[in-house]
Order: sequence, then structure tokens, then C-alpha cells
Amino acid sequence: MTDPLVEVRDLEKHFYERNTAVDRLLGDDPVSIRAVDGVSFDIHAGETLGLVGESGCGKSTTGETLLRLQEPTGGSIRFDGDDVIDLEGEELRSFRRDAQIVFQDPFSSLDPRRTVGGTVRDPLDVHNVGTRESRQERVRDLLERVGLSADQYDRYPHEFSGGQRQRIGIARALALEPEFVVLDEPTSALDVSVQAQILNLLSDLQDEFDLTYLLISHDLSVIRHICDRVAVMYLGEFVEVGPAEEIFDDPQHPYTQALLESVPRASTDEREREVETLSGDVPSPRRPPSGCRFRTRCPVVIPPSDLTVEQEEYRAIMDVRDRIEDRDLDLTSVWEAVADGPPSPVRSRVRRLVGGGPATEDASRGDSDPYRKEHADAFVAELEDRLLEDSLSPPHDQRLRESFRRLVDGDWEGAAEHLREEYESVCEVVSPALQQDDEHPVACHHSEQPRSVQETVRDAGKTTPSGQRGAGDGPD
Amino acid sequence: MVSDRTWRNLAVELRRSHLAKLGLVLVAFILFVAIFAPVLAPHDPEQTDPGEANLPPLGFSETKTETTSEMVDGEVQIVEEEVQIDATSEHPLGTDYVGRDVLSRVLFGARTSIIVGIVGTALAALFGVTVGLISGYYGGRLDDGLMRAADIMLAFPSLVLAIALVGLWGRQTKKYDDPFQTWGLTPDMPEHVVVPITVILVVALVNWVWFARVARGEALSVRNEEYIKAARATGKRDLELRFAHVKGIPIPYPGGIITEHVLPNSLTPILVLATIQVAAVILLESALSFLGFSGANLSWGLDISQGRDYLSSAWWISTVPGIAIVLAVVGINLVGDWLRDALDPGIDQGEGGV
Amino acid sequence: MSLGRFLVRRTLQGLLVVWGVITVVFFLRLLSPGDPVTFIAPLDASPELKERIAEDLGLNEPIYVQYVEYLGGLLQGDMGYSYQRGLSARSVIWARVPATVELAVAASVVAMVLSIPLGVVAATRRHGPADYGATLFSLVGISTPNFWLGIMLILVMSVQFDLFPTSQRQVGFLESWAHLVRVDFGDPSISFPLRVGSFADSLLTWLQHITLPAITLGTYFTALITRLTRSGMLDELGKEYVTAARAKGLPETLVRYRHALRNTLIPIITVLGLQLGTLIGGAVITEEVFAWPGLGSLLIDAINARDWPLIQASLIVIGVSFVVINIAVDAVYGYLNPQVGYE
Amino acid sequence: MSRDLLRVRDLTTRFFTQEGQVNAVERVSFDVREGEVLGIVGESGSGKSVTALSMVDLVEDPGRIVEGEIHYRNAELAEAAREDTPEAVDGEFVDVRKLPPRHRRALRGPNFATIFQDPASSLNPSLPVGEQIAEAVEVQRRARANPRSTRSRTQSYGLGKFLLGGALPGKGYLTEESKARAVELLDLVGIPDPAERAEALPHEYSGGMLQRAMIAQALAGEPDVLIADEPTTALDVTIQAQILDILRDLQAETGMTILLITHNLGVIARMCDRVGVMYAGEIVERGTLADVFDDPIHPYTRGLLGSIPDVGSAGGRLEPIEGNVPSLLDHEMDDRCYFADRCPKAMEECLEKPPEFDGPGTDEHAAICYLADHEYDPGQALPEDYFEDGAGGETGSTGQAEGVTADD
Repeated sequence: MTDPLVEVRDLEKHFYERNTAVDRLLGDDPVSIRAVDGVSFDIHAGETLGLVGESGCGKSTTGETLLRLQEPTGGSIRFDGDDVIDLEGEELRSFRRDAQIVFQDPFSSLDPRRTVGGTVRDPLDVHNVGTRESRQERVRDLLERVGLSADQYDRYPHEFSGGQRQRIGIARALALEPEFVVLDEPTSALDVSVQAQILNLLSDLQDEFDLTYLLISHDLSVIRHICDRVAVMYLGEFVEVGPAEEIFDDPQHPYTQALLESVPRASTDEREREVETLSGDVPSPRRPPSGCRFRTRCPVVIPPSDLTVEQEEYRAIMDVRDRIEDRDLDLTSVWEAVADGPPSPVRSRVRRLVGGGPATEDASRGDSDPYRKEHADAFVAELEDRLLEDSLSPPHDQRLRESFRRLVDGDWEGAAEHLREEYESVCEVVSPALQQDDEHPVACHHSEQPRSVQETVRDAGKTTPSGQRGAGDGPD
Repeated sequence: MVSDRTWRNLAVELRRSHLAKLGLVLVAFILFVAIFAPVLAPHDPEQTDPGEANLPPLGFSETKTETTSEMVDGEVQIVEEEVQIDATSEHPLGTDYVGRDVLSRVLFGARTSIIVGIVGTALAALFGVTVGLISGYYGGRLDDGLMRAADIMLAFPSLVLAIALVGLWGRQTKKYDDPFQTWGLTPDMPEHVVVPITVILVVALVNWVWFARVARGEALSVRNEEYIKAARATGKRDLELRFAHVKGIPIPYPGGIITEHVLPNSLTPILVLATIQVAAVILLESALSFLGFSGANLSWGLDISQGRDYLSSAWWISTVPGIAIVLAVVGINLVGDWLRDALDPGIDQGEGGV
Repeated sequence: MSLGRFLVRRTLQGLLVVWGVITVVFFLRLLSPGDPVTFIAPLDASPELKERIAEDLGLNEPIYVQYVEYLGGLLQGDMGYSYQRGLSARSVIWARVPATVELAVAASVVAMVLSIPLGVVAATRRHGPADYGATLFSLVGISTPNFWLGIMLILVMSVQFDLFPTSQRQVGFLESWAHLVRVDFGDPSISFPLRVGSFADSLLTWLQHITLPAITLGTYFTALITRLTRSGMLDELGKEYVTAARAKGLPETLVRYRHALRNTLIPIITVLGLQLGTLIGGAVITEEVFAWPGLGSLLIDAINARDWPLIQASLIVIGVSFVVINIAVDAVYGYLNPQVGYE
Repeated sequence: MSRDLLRVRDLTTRFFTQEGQVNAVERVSFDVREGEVLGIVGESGSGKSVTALSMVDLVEDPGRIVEGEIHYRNAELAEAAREDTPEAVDGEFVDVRKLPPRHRRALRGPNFATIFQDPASSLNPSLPVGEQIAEAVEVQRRARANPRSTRSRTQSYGLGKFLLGGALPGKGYLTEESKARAVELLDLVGIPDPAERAEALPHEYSGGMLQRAMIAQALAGEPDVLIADEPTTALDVTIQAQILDILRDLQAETGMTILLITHNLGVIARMCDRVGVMYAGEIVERGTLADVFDDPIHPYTRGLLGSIPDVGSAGGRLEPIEGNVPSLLDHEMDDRCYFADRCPKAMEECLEKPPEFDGPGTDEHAAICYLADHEYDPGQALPEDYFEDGAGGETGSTGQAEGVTADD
């Protein structure tokens, strides 16, 4: 294997909110959003690596950070052997000649005030390649090559359709004859029929100029059509990487499986196909879940080995536990519901105004003790009814009620601890990781994990299915 | 630079809206008057003629009872006589209390207003847009700092700050000889055009904040467009010195992303604000000269102020220049609306301040 | 982020701006030609008086010492001394503030009451007579210099029809109260012969006096808000959530007032804050035209008389009051727009 | 087969923009059966969204519904309309277009409900979500409270009430019952902890949750027909699956009829019984799902199906449809099959408009194309660059017509 054209190790990109001068004065510590949190991958010359994931998972940020359009906060990037991160001035500009990008939105990627010819010629002017005439000549060839006609040189972007504008964007990217091109959702904004034209053009260009692509997309069918290898991303981390056929025909990570299952197929038998949809929403990157970040939605989260529980029920219990751990419960409205029926508009309006956010100050502690004792059962019942779709089978229902009882006096920590002893999963304690230089690494405790992860699991006194039954037979 | 679509939008909007047509006509008229005042004016605006004082405009000749006191054989007697004062075609809009021709003064007043309006706004735009673009494009602490400075400037109403500054710097003016005079076309007209320098500087200093805010807003939104990222991806610098060789002479000009991509795409709202600002500046200039802070000798505000004491006897001295201001400012505002509706209906309505 | 935190942030930013205002005003003096003493002392001041002023204000010390002293004085309410009038700047200003406040409030009330409904009607009945009327009125309104409008009102109302007294604010709303409670207002330069008569009588006089100036000052403001309301409403009515509200079957009036108008008012309030400068600027001129004994005319007299300490004090009062009002406007904005703090 | 609920005949909507007249929807006819999911598929610029808006009379300036009838089977409505607008009534069907505007507006909510593509911009950003749903409930409660004839235009809510409502909480438009019902609806569409979430603002919701709230709001009036205009286009694929499941369950439980409009053929396959394919403002092919997907007649449908990369198999090269979507500007559309300039099987005869559907009532698989009744005859084929120099050439047609807003 020749060494890869692009080598990325533990790439990180964190954004900081609320750190203006006034915030610091107010003592607000800046909130860090870990958009890209330590991803590693290689791309070999002539190969197309697909980067797939839902919106907000950090795939576009990865693409832009790779090209230094955004400054990485950690990790290393090597392009053609030399390190990209500390490139400055002239060296950075020459790196840019070899690595280019095509953007998503045809209406925002072209400067409306400049002619099409001017836009494609811009890179050549910046690096003053050849003479003014030779540049114009080159631009005319490029326009023809991407399927437009040379005499559209002096037209403005508003005179072209979405598909034609993407072709102009591609022509601009190829102006400096790069080796590596990042395609950031090149066809997401296009109609299906036009998308096919662009995808064909991209693969023709790859063969003709032996380009290396990093294709970023949320559309799995586009990824499957073009890519040789695929990396699946979730909330800033890679969960699975591998050759396209293996990822699509035999996905290992529960998230990849759910992703593939959710895509509706355009065939007549699609109606009868059983689809097990993922529950819940993507958590906020400001407070990613501990351990495996997919555990809050994972349909096969691993219960402690000594506990016998149905996955359905375990998922419900884990959802309740997440909310208690994050204190994401408005106890005041529960008390109101218990005390006098539906919450009165005035009080809730005032509470929202004074900033009584769900998790911060807890008005219930203000009520006198005997009042709460007497209403404790009603409080527990109301909480149970709100949080659980259908009641749990014993002994779990009892255990949860005990935990809710602790919430009666607002003891968040006690309630969380009570459930943690019994139901804590390895998934929330130990973060799975990708096996280095493995053909098809999977960051999930159901699959073979690197040595370091196995040790942490053992230290935490947990066990994983793969640990017991050896590698790669996937979840039952 | 200006694409044919922009011209087409302007033409389409012009055909559609009558107000736009009215606006263009008014502005064209005011500009024409301001440039050719010496040729158009029937009299020298500064030439006084006590005999012809307080003549009413055409169509308003009136009879007035005048009371004069006379010494008639040793006692003071009040004699009332009916006096017939007729407007003359010599002075179509009448004369002021020292007999100067009101029409000529209004024509020359246009010149001062337009000069202050355009030059003042241009200076404000130059400074404001530069600050706004830099602050919006780079953001962060620089942006915070600049915007706090703008807030401080905004804390003073434009007129208040203007008066204070004029109070400090005095009412300096500069004389430029009138081109028509140097070509000998208008011998009996005043040789010099008196330009109130302090007022122009003050107006620019007071209004640059509106340009900074609009430019910053535009730069903030344009900065995230993908064509800016694409430009950076090709290695283009934000700002770099470029030399354009005009007939062999290298003329330096600022190149790079900010001037070649951010500025052109922020021009429309800046252009619309500029038109509104010219109108606002004309109002401000007339207010300053009304309060006696302008130093320009031929200004609409000054005439209105001088006519205040003769309201009951010669109402037209104050009224006519006022109407001229309203016509000019309405015209310019209509042109501003036309530009906004045609080019970028989405611009918010943050009117410039007076 | 709750409303409370948002207000604290805005107040901090406001204090920063207030400090900026004071600093700018203090150093404005350096822009003037000539040495400070001749600049501050009254024109006819004798050399000894000049010496005393120089020593009194510490003009010989380095500038930053003066600045710190000046700031210290300000904090204790000492806003400088007007040598020309022989009065402390604070008392002179304090006596003038009620007149300006009265005028500004009267003008804003006129503006708000007229312009919001006018703007809404113009937006909802597009291309109808109301729309053209409102557009024309608001266009002429913002294009008319308010001093000329004042003079024309005087010409028409007082000279021709003698409806309203031309000038000299006889009795203020506050004074008519004072008439009842016997409060003395220090500054002799305000002449207000307190006529004995019923409260209603003095109120009527007050109304007579304030109508013309209020209309003069209020016209520009009314025209401006009408234009803002109209375009704001048109903007909101074009948005998708209005179409969705109609798709719910909501009656048009509900869509207009509960949804579109409410969202239109929110940005207008912030622009109002900014435009307050225009109101105070306009007040300066209106007071000059109507000889209204407010802060504005005081400032003009001070500038004409080159009474620098008084100019300095007036600028600071105007600047600081502007910033304080803006914070209040932000509070209303925060209450109305629950999204605040998240943007 | 279940009975027809809706019969749309020759629906035509046009936008009168400065660039000229845009024929967004051109004599569209289709039927909707009770309890079925009818899919309308088409790319941007095909007029599918304008069709949806035209059904609920929400086409705003500069657009106007020029002609067309929408017959809606509703016995009670037919009875009520028989007195003042007899010409609108035909048996149990009422032509909604002929009802006075006020009565047409009254149909939105109890009879027709609509959900839109981008939930974030379909809700008022400064009002809590629960309150906006309660509004929809309140409108229906007040509508039902007084009989149809005396229904007040403003439901007694004018400017005065708005000012009062803002000040005194009790006085507002909403009542306790409508707020409680809103919470129930939120629970019905699977939003966790609905009582508390009802008070949150739209920006505190994720895309998926917002779309659920929109569905809850649509259910407020228990409508006969739910018109879903690209309901999942703005959502990620796992969230899209959740929303499609909710729609399927609701449809199974309430037997509600759904008119689903989307460009995603996968979504159509997953949800719809019958399909209409739209191109350049016309329905060019219609039939059951199996007919249209397994043996499509119209070359456009075949082109569409051919150009989708299939996630199931790593197919070879895609066969795209060449050229661009026509601009729909009246002066640029000559009277021929609008797809001819992009059609691989274009023939001489295609230069005249192919025949309309015969009887739209029938259920069989049909397409507006000569290939429907006879084979492709290469002899008659149009030369390759026939449309190159003509108006329809690739460079000739300008970009998207600016004036057209809601059709893509």
C-alpha cells in the first residue's frame, strides 16, 4: 500500500460561544461546541472516500478544517507527506493549488456580481499562472469540459440553472489542476435528474485527471454510487469506516444499520418493508452524552451482564435515566399538575420570565414538608405517567418509583445514583474506539474493540458481548 | 461591475412606479438648478435694493395700510394711507426685507445644499463603509470595539453633536471661484462659491455611524457565503495592495477578498442608505444654517431664519426656501425608495438620522 | 438565557457607553483652537477671574489628572460651574429638563398613537387610498425640516387665525402642578408668571402652548414610524408562518394582529431607541423656534455664549439620558421578544 | 374500491410577474379516494407545491387561480350550500371554488389541513408552540359553537381584543380547554413530556419535533384531507422515517385521506397507493404505485426512475435526463409536449400537444404521451439538435423565472 495522499490523525475542531468581553465580565465561562472531536482517516491517491452522516454531525466542518478554511483546534493533517497545520504564507498558498473544494448551494457558491468567466479565472489570477490570454484560453476549455459553452464566458450567474452553476463551481475547482478535491454535498441542492448529470461528470473528471475525492453527503444512495470507501460520522466522531460494499451490505455499527434501514427505496415492495426507526433526536453537541455518543438513541444498548431485561424496557429506562442525569425535568410543573390540575397560565408565564429554566432553581423545595409527604405518591404517579409510555414489568417499575421518590425532595443526585447502580451500561462508561489500521473498524462495544478500550472496560468492572464471544459476529 | 440585470430591475421598477418617476424628475431639476444657478438667476442674490424691499411674489399683490408718523405743524400725527404693493415680473418670487431677489437666493441656496449633501455623505460613506466592512468581516474583539465606538457616537443626536463641534471649530468656510465667472459667462454674479467646510466635516463625522452599521451588517452576512470560502480556498488574501498600470503609471489600489467580493455585494444597501443620507444631510445643513451655525452666505436655512421676523408682513421670505427644501428632500427620498425597491426589496428600514 | 441576565448584559454595555460619552465630551475640548482658559472663561473675564478659573479647574495640571478629577466630581453630582451665569451647571440644567421631557413625551405620544394604526392600515389595504395617503404623508413628513414646519404652523395658526400663542411657554404641566404645591424652580432665566387660576385653567394654557411644538417635533417621528410599521407589516405578512396560520383556518384579523403585528412591533422598538436621538435633536430646534425653555435652547445659548462648562454638562446629560432610555427600550424589547438572549 | 372524496378538474394557476405570465399549474385533474394516500411527485419547477396551495385557496399575489373546479364530497356542506349557492352543489359534492371566499376559508381546519416543508418557518417564532396549536383548536371550537350561517368574520377578535389580550392574560383568544387539548395532541404525535414542551418556543424544538407539532396542529380540526407539501424534505433520513411512521399510523387509526407532495421517489414508494407525476405544470402520468414504478409509460417518469442511485445496489453509470427544467414563462413555452426538448424518444408528432387524459375518473394507468397508444417509431424521430437553436436550446432558457415563488 503506497502511503496515503491525505493522512488525518485525531482531528479536532471546537467552537466557543459566549466569550465576548461582557460575558467574561458576567462570569459566563465560554461554552465549547465539539463539532469535530478526534477523527482519524486516510485517503489514497485516485480513491474516493465518502463521509456520511446526518446534519450537525460535523462532516462539513471536517472537510473545511482539512483545507484550513477553518483552523483546527487539535490533531494533525499531512498532505502528500508534509504537515498542513503549520503551513503559512506562500507554502499554504501552494498547498491550496493542489487541494480544492466544490460547495453545496449553487446560489451561494458563485459571486453574483462577477461574470462566470471571471469566477473561473479567479484562481489563475491569484496564482498568476501564465499570461492573461493563456488564462482566458484555459477558462474556455474548462467551461467546455464541464458541459457548458465557451461563449457563456461573460454571462452572470443568475442566467444559469442550479445544475449549470454547479458545473461552473467544478470548473473553478479544477482551474489550478489540483490533485485532491473536497466535494461538500455537491448535489444535495439539485433535483434528481440534474444530480445524475453532475455525478456522471464528477466520475468522468476523476478518471480523466486522476483526482482524489473526499465526498461529503447525507444522501446514502449518492455515497454508495461513487465512493470506494465510506466513513460514517455521528456527533463529531467516526462510528464506522470501511469499503463501500461491506458498509452497505454488512453494516456493523447499530447507527449505520439504522441509517441504511431508514432510507426509503424507490421500489414497489417498499411499503411492506419493516423499518425499525430510531427513537429520539440527535443530542446537542454542547453537552454530548458520556461514553458512546450514540447510546441515547441506540436500539441495542448493552445492559449490565447480571441484569435480565427486554431491550424495549431497557431503552425506556435509559431514556428516563438520561433525563434525570441531565436534570432535564421541570419538577415545578409536576407539582402544579399534582396540586391543582392543569398549570395556570399566569404562574408558568412568570416562571419562564424569571428564568426558572427546567433544571436550575427548583421551586418544590420551597413547599413545606408535610404537604409534600402527603402528595408524594401522587407526585411519583404523575412523574411515572409523564415519563413512561407504558408501565414497566416488575422489578423495574418498583426500582424506578423509589428513584422518583427521591425526586420528591429534589434530591437529583440520589435519584440518579439509585438507578446507576442497577442499570449502568458499559456504553455510558467507556467510549468505544476505531481499531487502527483495521480494514473495517467499528466503534461499538458489540464489535471487537482495540486493546486499550478492552482494558478500560475491565477496569470499570464491565463486560461487553464481543469480549465474551470474540470478534465480529455482530449483535444478536 | 454593474450587471445588466441591475439595469433591467431599475428600468422595470421605474416603469411600474409613478413615485419613482416623480423622484427622478425632482432630483434632476434640483441638480440642474444647483449647477447652472448663476445662469438661471435673474439677479445677483446678494445685491440689496432697499427701494424694492418686501415685494410679494407674483399673484399675491396686496393693498396694505401703512401707518407713518409725521410732524404736522408741531405735533406728531399718525397718518394711515392705503398703499398698493404690486408684484413685479422682475422679482417673480418677491424680494426680502432688504430687497434681495428671493428666486435668485433660492437657486443659489440649492447649490450649497447639494454640495454639502453630496460631499458630506461621500466622506461619511468613505469612512463609515471602511470601518463597517473591516469590523463585520473580521468580527470578534475588533468588531466589539468599533461598534461600541459607534454606539457612543450614536448617543449624541446628530444635530446636538453638530452644533457642539461647530461651536468648537467655528464657522470656517472656503471660497472657490465660480466656474461660470472664470469663463466670463456671468459677469454680474458673485465670483466665489462659499463652501461651509466645518459643516461638511461635522456632517460627515456625525453620519459615518449609519454607514458603519449597514456595511457591518452586510459584511457579516456576505462573510458566510460560499463564494467567500471558495475565494479563500484559492489562497486569495483578504486585503493586498495591487497596482493598476494606467498608461504606465502604477496606481496602488486595495485588492483582495474584501474589496473584490465583500464590497461589491454590499453596495446595494449602502447605495440606498447614501441617497437617504443625502436627504438627511440637506435637512441637517439647513437646520445648522437656520441656527446660524453654518457660515454659508447663500443657504435656504439662513433665508428661512431671516424671514422669521417678517412673518406677518412678508410671509414668503421664509416660506419659499422651505418649499424648496421639501421638494429637494422628497425627490431624493423617492429616488432612495426606487433604488431600494428595485435592487434589494429586503433591506431593512433603518432610516438615517437627522 | 433569561430576561434578567439579558438586562444585566445590556446595562453593563450601557455603562460602558456612558463612560465613553463622558470621555468623548471631556476630550472634545482639546479639539478647540487656543489655550483652555480663554476658551472656558467668559469673554469679558478679567485676568484675575481667568487665573481663578485656571487654578479652580486645575487647568495647569496634566490632562489625565484633570480628567480623573472631573470624573470624581461627576460622580458626586458636580457637573461643573457656569461662570457666565454664576450658577452651578446642574441647577441650570435641572430647571430646563422638565420642559424638554414634556415636549419629547408629548411628541412621542402623538407619534405612537397616530403612526402604528396608520402603518397597519396602509400595509393591510395595499394600493388602496389609505396606503397612498399614508405613504405620501410619511414621505413628506420625513422630508420636511421641522424648524420650517414650526414657522409655517406659527404663520398659519397664530398670525392668521390667532388660535395659539406664538411663543413664551407660560405655564408648564409641572408648573401647573407646582402652582398647587408651591415648588420653586431656581433658574431666574425662565419667566413663568404664575397666574392665579384653577388647575383646569393652567392646564388649558399648557395645552395651548404645547400643541404646536408637539406637532412640529412629532411630525418627523410619526412619519418615520408609519413607514417602519408599514414595511415591517408587509414583511411579516409575506412570511411562511402567516400562510401556515391561514392554512389553520385562523380569521384574517387574528393572523394580522396576534401574529404579524406583534412580530412587527418587536424590531420597531429597537429602531425607536436609535431614533430617540432624532427626537432630542428635533427638540433642540423646536425649542429654538418656539422659545421653549428646554435643554435644547439652553445648549444653543451656551454654544453661542461659548460657555464651555455648561455645554459640557448639557452634552453629558443628553448623551447619558439617551443611553438610559435605550436600556429601557431594550427591556421592553426583551419582554416582548421571548427569543431574546438566544440570538 | 373506496369512494371519491375529491375530484379536481382543470385546475389552472398562473403567476403574473414582471418577467411575464408563468403558467405554474396547467389544467391539472385528479381524484382522491377516501382513506387513500395519493402521491404527487415532481421536480422543482413542476408546480406541485402550487397545486397544493391552490387546493386550500392560499395562492397569494402575484399568483391567481385562473380556472378549475374542486368537487368535495361532504353531505352536510352540500346541504348548507344548497340555499345560497345552488350551482355549486351536485349531489353530495360541492364545488369549493364556487363557494364565497368566507365559506372557503372556513373549510381550512375542519375539512382541509396543510403541513409545509420547513416546520421552523411555519410557526410564529415568538409564540410558544402549545399556544399556536391551541389556536387551531380554538378556531374549530368557535366555528362549531355558532352555526355556519352566523359565523362572525373575525370570531369576535379585533384590534381591541388584541390589545386587551396582550395586557390581561385571562382575556386572550385561547381558553383552558383548547390549551389542554393542545397538550393531548402533542402527546398523540409522540412528543415526550408534552405539558412542559407546550410552553417552549419553536427554536427550542429540533426539526423532527417541530414537524410533529405541525402534524398535531393539523389534527386539531380532525380534517377529512391532510395536504402534506414535502413534509420530510428538510429532515434527516432517520427523523424522516419517524415522521413517515407517524403519518402511516395516523392514517391507519383515523382513516384520514392524505395528499402527499414530494420530489423523493422513495417516500412516494413507502407511503402512496396511487401516484401522479408532474412536469412543467401538468400531470404527465398517473396510475397505481405498481403501474408507475414497474412499467412507466412517459419517458420523463422512466428518466426519473433511471437517474436515482439505488442504495440497494452499487449500480453502474446513471442515465440522467439531459437539459434543464423549462422556465414556464408563457412567451417561452411553445404549444408542444413540454418534455420534447429533453426526451430521448421525441418524434415529429410530439410537436403538437398530446391528447389530454380521457375521463380522469377512471382508475387505469395513463400518460400524456403518444407512446401511450403506439410504439416509438425511430423513422419519425426528431434530429438530435432539433431544439439546439430553437427557443428550447440548453443555453437559451434562462435560469429559474424570478417571479415564481412557491412552486418548487
